[in-house]
Amino acid sequence: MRSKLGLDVGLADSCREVAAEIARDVGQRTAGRTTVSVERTVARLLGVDGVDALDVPLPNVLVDQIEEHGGLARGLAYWLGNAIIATGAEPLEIAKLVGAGELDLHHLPLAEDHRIRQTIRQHAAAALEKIRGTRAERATFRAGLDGGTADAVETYVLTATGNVYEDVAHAEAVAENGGDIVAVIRSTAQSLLDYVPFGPTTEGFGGTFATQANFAIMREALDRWSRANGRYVKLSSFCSGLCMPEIAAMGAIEGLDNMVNDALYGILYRDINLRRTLIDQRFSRMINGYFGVVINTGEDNYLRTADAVTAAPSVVASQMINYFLARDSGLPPEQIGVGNAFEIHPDVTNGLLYEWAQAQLTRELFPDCPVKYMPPTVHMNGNPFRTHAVDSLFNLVTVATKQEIQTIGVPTEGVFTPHIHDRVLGLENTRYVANFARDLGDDIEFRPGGIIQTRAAQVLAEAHQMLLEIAEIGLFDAIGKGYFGNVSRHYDHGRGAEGIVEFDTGYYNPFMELMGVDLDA
Amino acid sequence: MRSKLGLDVGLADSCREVAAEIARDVGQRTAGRTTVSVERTVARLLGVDGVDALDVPLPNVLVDQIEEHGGLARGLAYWLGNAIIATGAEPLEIAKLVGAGELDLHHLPLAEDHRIRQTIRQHAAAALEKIRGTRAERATFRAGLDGGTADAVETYVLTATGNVYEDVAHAEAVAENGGDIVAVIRSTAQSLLDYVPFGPTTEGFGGTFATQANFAIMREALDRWSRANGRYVKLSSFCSGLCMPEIAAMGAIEGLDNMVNDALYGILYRDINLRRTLIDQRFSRMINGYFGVVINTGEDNYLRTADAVTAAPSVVASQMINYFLARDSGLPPEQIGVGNAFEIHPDVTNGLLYEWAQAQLTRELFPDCPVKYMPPTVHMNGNPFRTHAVDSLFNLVTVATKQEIQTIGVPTEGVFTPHIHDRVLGLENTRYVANFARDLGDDIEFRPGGIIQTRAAQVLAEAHQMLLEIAEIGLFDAIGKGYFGNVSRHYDHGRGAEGIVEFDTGYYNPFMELMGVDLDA
Amino acid sequence: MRETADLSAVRPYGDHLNDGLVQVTFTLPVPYGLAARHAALELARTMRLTEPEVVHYQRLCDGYTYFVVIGQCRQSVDFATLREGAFDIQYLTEHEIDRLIEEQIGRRVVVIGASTGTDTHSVGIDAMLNLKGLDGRHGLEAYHGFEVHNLGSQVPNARLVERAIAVNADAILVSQTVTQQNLHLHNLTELVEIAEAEGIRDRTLLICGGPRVSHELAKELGFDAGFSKGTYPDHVGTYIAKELVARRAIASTTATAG
Amino acid sequence: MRETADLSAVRPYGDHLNDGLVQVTFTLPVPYGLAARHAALELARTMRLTEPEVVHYQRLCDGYTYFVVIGQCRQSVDFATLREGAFDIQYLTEHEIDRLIEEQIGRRVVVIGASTGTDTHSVGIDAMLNLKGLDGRHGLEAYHGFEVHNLGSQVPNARLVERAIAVNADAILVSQTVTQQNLHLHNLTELVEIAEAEGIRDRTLLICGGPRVSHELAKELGFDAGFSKGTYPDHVGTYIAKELVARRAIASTTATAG
Ligand code: B12
Ligand code: B12
Ligand SMILES: Cc1ncc(COP(=O)(O)O)c(C=O)c1O
Ligand SMILES: Cc1ncc(COP(=O)(O)O)c(C=O)c1O
Repeated sequence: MRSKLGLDVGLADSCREVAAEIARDVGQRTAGRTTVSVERTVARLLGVDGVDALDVPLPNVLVDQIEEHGGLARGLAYWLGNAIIATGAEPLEIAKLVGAGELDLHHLPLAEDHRIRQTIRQHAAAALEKIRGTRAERATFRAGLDGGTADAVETYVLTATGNVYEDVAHAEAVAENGGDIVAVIRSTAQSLLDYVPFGPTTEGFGGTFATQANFAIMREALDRWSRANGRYVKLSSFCSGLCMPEIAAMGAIEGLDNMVNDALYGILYRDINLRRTLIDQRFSRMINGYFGVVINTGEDNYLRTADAVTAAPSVVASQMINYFLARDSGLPPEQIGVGNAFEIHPDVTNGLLYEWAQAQLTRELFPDCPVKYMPPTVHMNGNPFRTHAVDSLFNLVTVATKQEIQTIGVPTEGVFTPHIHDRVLGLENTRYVANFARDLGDDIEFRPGGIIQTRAAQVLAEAHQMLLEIAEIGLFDAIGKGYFGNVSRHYDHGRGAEGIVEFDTGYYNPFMELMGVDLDA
Repeated sequence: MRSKLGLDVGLADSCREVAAEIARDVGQRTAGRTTVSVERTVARLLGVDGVDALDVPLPNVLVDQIEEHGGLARGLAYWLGNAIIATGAEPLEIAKLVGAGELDLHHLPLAEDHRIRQTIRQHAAAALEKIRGTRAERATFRAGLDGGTADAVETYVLTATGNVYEDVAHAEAVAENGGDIVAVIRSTAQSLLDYVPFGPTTEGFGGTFATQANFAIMREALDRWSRANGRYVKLSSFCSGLCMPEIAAMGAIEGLDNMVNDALYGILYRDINLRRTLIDQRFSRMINGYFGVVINTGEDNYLRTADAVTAAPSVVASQMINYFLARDSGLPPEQIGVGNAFEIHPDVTNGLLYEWAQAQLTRELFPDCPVKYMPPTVHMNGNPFRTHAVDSLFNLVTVATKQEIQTIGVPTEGVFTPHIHDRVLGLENTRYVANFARDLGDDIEFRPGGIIQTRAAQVLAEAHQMLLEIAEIGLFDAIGKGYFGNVSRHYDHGRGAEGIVEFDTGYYNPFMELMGVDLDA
Repeated sequence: MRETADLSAVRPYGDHLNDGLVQVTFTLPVPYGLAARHAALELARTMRLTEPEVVHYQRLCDGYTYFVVIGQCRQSVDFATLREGAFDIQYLTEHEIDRLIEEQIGRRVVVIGASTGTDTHSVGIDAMLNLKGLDGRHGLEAYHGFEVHNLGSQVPNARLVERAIAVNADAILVSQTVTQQNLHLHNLTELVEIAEAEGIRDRTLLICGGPRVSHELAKELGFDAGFSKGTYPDHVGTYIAKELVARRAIASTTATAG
Repeated sequence: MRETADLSAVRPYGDHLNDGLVQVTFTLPVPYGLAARHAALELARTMRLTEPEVVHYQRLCDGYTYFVVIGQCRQSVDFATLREGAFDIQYLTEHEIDRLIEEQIGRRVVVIGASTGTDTHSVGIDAMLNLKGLDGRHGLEAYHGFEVHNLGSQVPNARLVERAIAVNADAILVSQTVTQQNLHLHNLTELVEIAEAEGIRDRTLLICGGPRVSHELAKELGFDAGFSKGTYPDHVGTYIAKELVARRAIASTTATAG
């Protein structure tokens, strides 16, 4: 693909090199550590689910017991492997016994290390095989349906009623009106919970709790619709917060297609400890990568707390870093939906040209990625008509720059979590513009040295500079200095730091091995 | 200006030549005729205004009396000139006497022809001088105010409450929200009245009667606003229907800046006799031209009764003809706002590219004209959000192709004559897009041989072909064959034919002479 | 499990069953400011909105302020009962209509139509009557079963009735688009009066249509039926055919009885 | 001549004085069709709309239909009286506020702020408190008259009150953005309760803000004032300064009297 922006290819390559280096450095600095959430994820992948009598999720029950005895440094797999040998029971049974207070993993005779590893490795392999089997069935199901036009943008629509059953109603309206991906937004504060709630839920704020049951309910509803209407509708959710890798596992199990999964969001916007998140994101991404789930990063957020015109280079820098962190976790480019947003203040003269430049820049820098484009939000006010007009131009840039995934804008963005018809009005706007302007991108060229080309070049140059600086000081310090979204977070601060555990020499996680990514490399 | 469309210059020139020929032919076929309305206009320009005891406007009273005696073939000027000589009274006094039944113009002694001509010519010259004086004062007033950015589009906003005082409230909201031109839409059916109602009016349907008093009320309100806010706001109305030239005179007297004034609209859409309209339009345009009023033609209408994709060439053909008819009436290009509209069905794939091509084509074919762009209307339904989205793209094409005058779209287009806030919402959309995409047009180029360029070339070629056919059969027959808007009208049919009068050798119209256009050329 | 709506007490739905959420927009002729905001909330309360909230308001010009209000409508509507009584008609295809006419009426049905008064909007009536029809669905002119006279637009009511008598029309179709200041009401009422005065009301179907003409309104004004946006020629074609057949049935029963 | 609005009986304005025109949009959980249209009209009537008209309706999905209705609201509001009683405050500039504090209070006013509970929206409170402020208007941090403590977002109410006591705050400023399911109501009410329990309610101004927080709501929940969209730092700055000055005046009168 020829660059429409006339980009400096060398500079872009240099950005990539520097970003890869930054990501490697993060890998090194987080290596040799696990977290309570990573370990709970191992339990979940091994089939542990459910809650104890006090409603504590069984993965937490297990990890808590192991931690109590200071055993987490070996990894939950070690203890569970040993327990399997000792009891002959399956992981879920073992977890139930622990939950019922009938079993203490540390009071069991310890088998030999290699036997433990072998046992748990077999269980893990079988578990992965099973999930892969279900996903393969899904792939067949999907292949039998209309997957939409290959080159058209996939519309991504949120539902966020707080009640999973109401979300289903919204999702049906979305599907019926051409939505391609339904994303169940999570209740506020769930990111701060160090466990995943259990069962179907009907009371959330600004979103619906991400539980395995809710995933299943929504998946089933969408599949029902897809079957009846012959078009496959994808499901997405948020894979972030203190339970990031667990949610990845739940998503894989329940057949989610996409996940919002950002390396830095929780740090910056939820004040989660930075090392905790960076360790968690890695395992979560391994899982997403392994099961073919497309992830979407959250650079859009920076433009909500920093000015979109001046913060543009930080978006590119972050996309690069997010990209290489994902690559390092084994995600192929086709599964890395780097984020991107249309957030310039509507009163900026030629703002559209800057947006166009930025969107095209993202598209050209990540040619193999399903880039995800986010709608205007922060400057949207209570006037639904103003928002709708801005959304129209957002839709135009989307189609003209060939974004692959597009979260649609809704007229009431500035007011409340959208009502059912707001989603439909948003989809109609999107569909109208996507079709009415279908080949515009191919039909026009940017004037060499014009505003658009100049802006793109400048953003790239500044992003490059920024990456160099970050490489110099390391990502941790860069976050401390407020490079992203004007938010500054420090090494030891933030929630969840207490959940980080250093490996001891006997640490073992069969999934990392089986999923083929060596984290200690 | 380099053609962004890569137009075939020779073909464009050939279109112009053929259209000029068509216009000349119309001139010849309508020459040697006047109409009751043209003659009433002469009276109005000479200062005759007011109504008789039965509310009949005095210009009608005069013309009716002259006609009754079969004297109209000489022109009202002749009889009035004679009456001035005979009575020593001014035209208005004479009209009042006639209205009161106290004077019969035919019972007066006849002065010599040359004396009559000389007398009435003097009166006419003085009348023109006076109107020009007032207009010069207006020009000074306007020069002292902010006239807007020279290269920005002028937004043109309708008011149509039916009540002139309510129109004033709407006009203030329009002015306050950046509107540049306020157009008082006329009550339905006024075009069919063979007289102009008198005085301020408060009951109209879908518009407010165009009366001289209403013009004055609105002019005064806008001037008041302009003075208080330092920005000049223009006034426009409809100069069409059976009283087309009279309204031109009223507009000139009351300081209107623009007039919708189309050569064919009344024929096609009001079933007014075609010769009647073509004679009337000529005098009306002479007046508009002479007093510096910008006219706007109505090709947008064709796209409401014919399909906008296929009827596109007819728009170009008509623009050319309208342009040369206007030139033949003495209008300079800077006062000819050829019309143009964004009416392709929103579901047409790549419709935006066709719209863009067409708008750019109009812009390039009429480089010196203040081209006027009309919003989507016919496919707008009751969903105000859908309309608003379509209006956004309309606004985009407007700024990208540098239209000079833009009638704004309003979200409730498909429902009712817009409420006061609908106009404001429409203006906000326009302002947002105009600023956010300000230099887009200059920053992009069309791909050579792409969809846009190909479409423009094709429309031009078909328009050329159409013009050749029209030149062959003449405009009258072309109208009969439904070339424009799929509407067919015939030579002798339609309203107002009875108001056409052939000159006798003594016919005299001092204004034609004084305004410097020789209609019998 | 998902709660299902109680159709006998239906309320607006925003994102939860029975949340009653509605959005109301309007302008008040009052100057922009906090007091204006209060006035808007007061007004919303007179509209029986609970917890109204002004989510946006803006000055339009001196003395006029625009509001976007959301609030909860706690009242409900009995949809279950409404549904029972609703005017609904099973539409036939062009072919079925033609066959119905051929079999049950045995001659072509004569319809005459126009956009009346000063209304020059002809696209709607043309869509119903002219060959071309609408969105690829033929107008009645294309049907075997109809003889169509389309007088076009700006047709005085008196002239329409006069022509209807002349062609012995079974149905008169009128279109009205300009509704500002209720112009259409005067015009439509006049047509009914003239039809009555001329003595053809009983033997002619009077049908009106237009973007803001509803069936209820049509009935209220003395028409037999009204058609609004979204009408296709086969809709009105079905109505005419079925209604004429039904009337014949009644007439023949009455004739036999009498 | 132009009729002027009777401010003691104000009605919505579409394009004529007192035409009462309003637009109402909502979804009903009923299947799309003519019966749904009827239900929408019925509902509009329960909202006291005269001559309601469905100008648009569309199917959203099985069992849900969206409506755009226009109608006339014949009720009126007494704006003249409302205007008299309206809460309105004359805003001072940064400089004026600083001077007022210096002259009348004689020390820096201590304010502490946060976005509380699980709310992570910090842009609003930052705009009020941080140096940078909003649209080029400084936040209170930039004022000479204020000592500012901004705790950021996701701050538990208990922690906010604890810190307020520690710094001896004159005013507590809380921001709330997520309002779905009335989350903010619980959270704001809790703050008042804690402040009361800790015995600081009387000597501390409690101020809340957020896009959907109105002054009325704030009062209702037990706050001293509430600020919504369109608030600038000088607005809340003015309020704090004036209110503290007023309270001192009362206190000193009481003291003298007592
Ligand atoms: C095209 C158009 C014109 C054209 C008309 C050309 C023509 N020969 O028809 C022109 C440019 C001439 C025109 C002029 C005016 N127009 Co006009 N026009 C429109 C426009 C853009 C589209 C109407 C249309 O063709 N719709 C498509 C057809 C297919 O839809 P329809 O008419 O609703 O018909 C459907 C149904 O209603 C039904 N139906 C209709 N009639 C009938 C009859 C029967 C028997 C049946 C069974 C069914 C039926 O079936 C049809 C198919 O589904 C609308 C805006 C809009 N988007 O609606 C404004 C609009 C109708 N016009 C309007 C106005 C005010 C005018 C003017 C009066 C303005 C002025 N003062 O100059 C003038 C004068 C016209 C007049 N006196 O009648 C207003 C009306 C406001 C109101 N409710 O009162 C509108 C809504 C624009 C606006 N928002 O202000 N207009
Ligand atoms: C930026 C943003 C975010 C950022 C916040 C970053 C940050 N550090 O602040 C991020 C991306 C993290 C975010 C996340 C979420 N958000 Co958010 N977000 C927004 C957005 C786009 C803009 C808000 C904003 O900054 N406005 C600009 C500021 C200046 O305006 P303001 O806050 O209203 O403040 C002004 C006044 O209200 C007042 N004011 C405010 N506070 C105070 C305090 C005092 C004392 C005073 C005097 C005045 C005052 O003065 C300010 C200046 O005038 C809005 C949409 C929108 N356009 O409003 C959604 C929005 C607020 N978010 C929403 C939601 C639901 C969420 C999530 C819960 C979604 C989810 N489930 O994941 C999450 C979680 C956040 C949480 N639990 O709090 C909803 C809230 C719906 C509702 N009413 O309940 C909105 C409306 C979007 C939507 N339509 O759904 N969001
Ligand atoms: C990247 C990313 N992750 C997660 C979330 C979800 O927020 P929460 O922290 O409430 O789960 C968001 C919301 O904006 C996001 O952008
Ligand atoms: C060119 C032109 N003239 C006049 C009019 C006004 O219509 P009427 O015939 O009702 O005056 C229109 C309305 O669309 C128009 O486009």
